[in-house]
Amino acid sequence: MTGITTGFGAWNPIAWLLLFLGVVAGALFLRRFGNKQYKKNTGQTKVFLSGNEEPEASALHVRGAHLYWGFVDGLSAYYRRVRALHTGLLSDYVALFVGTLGVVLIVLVLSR
Amino acid sequence: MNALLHHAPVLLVAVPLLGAFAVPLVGKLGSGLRRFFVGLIALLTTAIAGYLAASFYAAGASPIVYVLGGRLSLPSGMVAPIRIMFELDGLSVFMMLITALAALAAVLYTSSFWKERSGATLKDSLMLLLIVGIFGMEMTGDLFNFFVFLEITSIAACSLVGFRVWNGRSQEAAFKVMTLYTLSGLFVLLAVGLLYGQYGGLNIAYLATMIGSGAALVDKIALGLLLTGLAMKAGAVPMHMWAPDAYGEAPGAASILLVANSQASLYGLFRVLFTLYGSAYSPQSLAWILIGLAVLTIIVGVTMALVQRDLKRLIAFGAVSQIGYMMLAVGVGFAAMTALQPSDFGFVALQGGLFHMINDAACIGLLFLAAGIVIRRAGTRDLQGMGGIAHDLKWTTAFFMLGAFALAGMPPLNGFASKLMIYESTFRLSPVLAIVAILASILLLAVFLRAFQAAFLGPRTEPTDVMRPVPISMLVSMGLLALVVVAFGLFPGFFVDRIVTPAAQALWSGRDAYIQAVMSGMGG
Amino acid sequence: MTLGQVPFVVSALLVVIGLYALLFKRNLIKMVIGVSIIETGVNLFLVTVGYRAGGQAPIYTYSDPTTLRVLPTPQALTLTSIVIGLATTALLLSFVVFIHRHYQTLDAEKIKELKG
Amino acid sequence: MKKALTVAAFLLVAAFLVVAATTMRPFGEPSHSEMDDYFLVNCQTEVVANNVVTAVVFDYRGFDTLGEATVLFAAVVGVLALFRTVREDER
Repeated sequence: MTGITTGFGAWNPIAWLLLFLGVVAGALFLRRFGNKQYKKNTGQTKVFLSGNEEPEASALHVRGAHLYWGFVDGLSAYYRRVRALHTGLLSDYVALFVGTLGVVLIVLVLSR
Repeated sequence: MNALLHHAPVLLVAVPLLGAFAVPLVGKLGSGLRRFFVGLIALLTTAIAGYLAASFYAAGASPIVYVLGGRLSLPSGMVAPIRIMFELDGLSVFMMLITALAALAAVLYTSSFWKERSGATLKDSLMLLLIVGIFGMEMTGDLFNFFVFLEITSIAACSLVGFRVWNGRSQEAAFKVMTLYTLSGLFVLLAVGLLYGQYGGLNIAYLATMIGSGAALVDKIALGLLLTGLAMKAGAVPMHMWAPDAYGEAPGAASILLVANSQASLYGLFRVLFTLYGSAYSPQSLAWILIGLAVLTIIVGVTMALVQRDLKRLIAFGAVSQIGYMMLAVGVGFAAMTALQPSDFGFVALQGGLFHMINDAACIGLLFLAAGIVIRRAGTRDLQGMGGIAHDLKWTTAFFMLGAFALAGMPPLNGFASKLMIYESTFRLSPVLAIVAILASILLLAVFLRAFQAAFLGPRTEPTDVMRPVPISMLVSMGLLALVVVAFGLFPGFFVDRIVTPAAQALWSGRDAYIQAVMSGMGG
Repeated sequence: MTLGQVPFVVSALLVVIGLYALLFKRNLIKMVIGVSIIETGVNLFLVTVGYRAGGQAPIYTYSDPTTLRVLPTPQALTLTSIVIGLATTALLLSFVVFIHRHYQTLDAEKIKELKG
Repeated sequence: MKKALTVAAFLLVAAFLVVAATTMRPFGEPSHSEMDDYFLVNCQTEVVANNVVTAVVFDYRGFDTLGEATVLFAAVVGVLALFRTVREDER
């Protein structure tokens, strides 16, 4: 009733949730053995940046466009081509539409 | 038979239509009354849809035929139906439920008392018209009538896209989208003309009986026109360029209706492939066209989403990639169905793809609605200029995160359940396709984590009082969608058995029942 | 191809002319005209589909009730489709008005703020 | 390159449209006309209309005409929304 069986696999969210809660409980149990002897508001809880002063929080926030630049840079060849398709020109959009129609028609006419 | 139940299909179109025509009049009496009226219309529509669906499933999900303007569907001695008719099978009812959900969420969201804007009356009217068009597309059993409703959705949708007239970008988007929509509508009309010229009929069931095995060249060209036109309106790559423009520029509540509109076009595509042509003409190459478009859609959608800086365009590219998952699953199902020996993984693929449609409507809707609040709060749509919204808008943050996780397929949310079905069945057809789909899903999670990190985390930018507190109606609207996300995630079996399986059955083996319901003269 | 198919070919050519305008013209008004030409071509196609050789207009007033008549449905469809075409053209042209107001140009090549 | 591809796609689709037009049923000889013959025979008795096209538009396919009116209404509302006056503070 709650899960789905697909004939080659099964998925039961309730069972998964119970397992997840069990794992969380286990983790919390292990956490109890941790050391509580640290001193608050001293150097023990501050961020350590190779001995430099910690910058303000607003300067540390990674802005939207800067995330994953490495991934995008690695795929720059792909991105150059794909972004070149999104020209913003209506004629190009119509051309892609008509071109797709042509390809689909060729395939359909050639297949029985 | 119960009169209300009998007329429920046409009431589903008539009630929002009446609302759309009456809203400009009611708006003259005051904005509070207008909001109440529009909310009432939406609730009534949803209630009718729910009632119709409940009695439809209770009656064993056999197709309902409703003949407009008389009882004569097949006068004695006739072979062609002469009147327009609505025909609802499992798939139509399923799509109707999706639309009702999206409509209710959109109307609730827009009925807030936050700030009265100019033209709000006209916007309500246009939204109701869009809802009318989507319902009509999903229920009609007549090809020309389908075209008429397609044009209603096109015009209402584009007016909504161009609603922010002070912004040149919205006009640019509206013009481009309108041109492409009109072109796709004209291709559909041309195909309708070709089929009418061949067989002298407009009813889908009648045409399906006439298109014999080994379709003629004209039939194939009509199929190509229908397929490309509807795939364009659904937003399949490489014809998706309008989608980010439209979703990005439309007002928040309209975006979710545009998603429902795309899904209605996808429904039309499935109806053409499975019912109109179906077993009469279904070469394997057709399935591979669908799968090819789907894989392109998944990859290009998700990778383009990764590099967007505009929050709404980012979500829009995410929405494009999800259309790809639906097309992939249905393409796999089609390939399995038309193979020499049909294998049952195709049925699971169809189930997964259709289940993903309702999940996608809920998740993408949640994201668009949350993004609307975020953008008003931040005063910009550029992710670069945002940050720290989580400090003030706790519920919005939670809803956005829920939508993003569900869309990316995190267990135990609903996106995982449907994507699991898609992956497993696709793997049986071709492991490579399944791997592509899984990798794209992981990338999608990265996309939304980036959006979440940029917009919600970090220090407060400049504290303003805009959108604080968020209007209750907006929270209720998002809460409704969040409830769907969680409920469908925790109890997938319940919903798959009740509403998704009849829809998949309608595609898998329901062609004969669909044709019989009209051609046996039982209609009316 | 027989000579009799010329009306169909003409309407197909109208569609092709409209597509040409959409693909190769840069003026927005001309693109709208292209859409209108496609509409005309499709409408013409619908009307020609319903022609029966030697048929009269399907109106019974003052005419012999036994004569052959052309098919009425395509004409009805064309009426509907003409009105829809009018509505779309009106909306497209008003978008063009606003684009000109914001961009001060009608050149499609210069109206591409939305890209990528 | 882009231009060449566009021209190729355009010519391809143009060729397909013309081929579709030439392989249609012969002009003037629609072979399946049950639906239209029904209209021609019965419109005077059922709808009491001498003009068959009117009978089709307003009766047999009246729902399409309602849709057509809705399209017109939608376009009017859309154009009205475009040309409305927008307050300065909501831009």
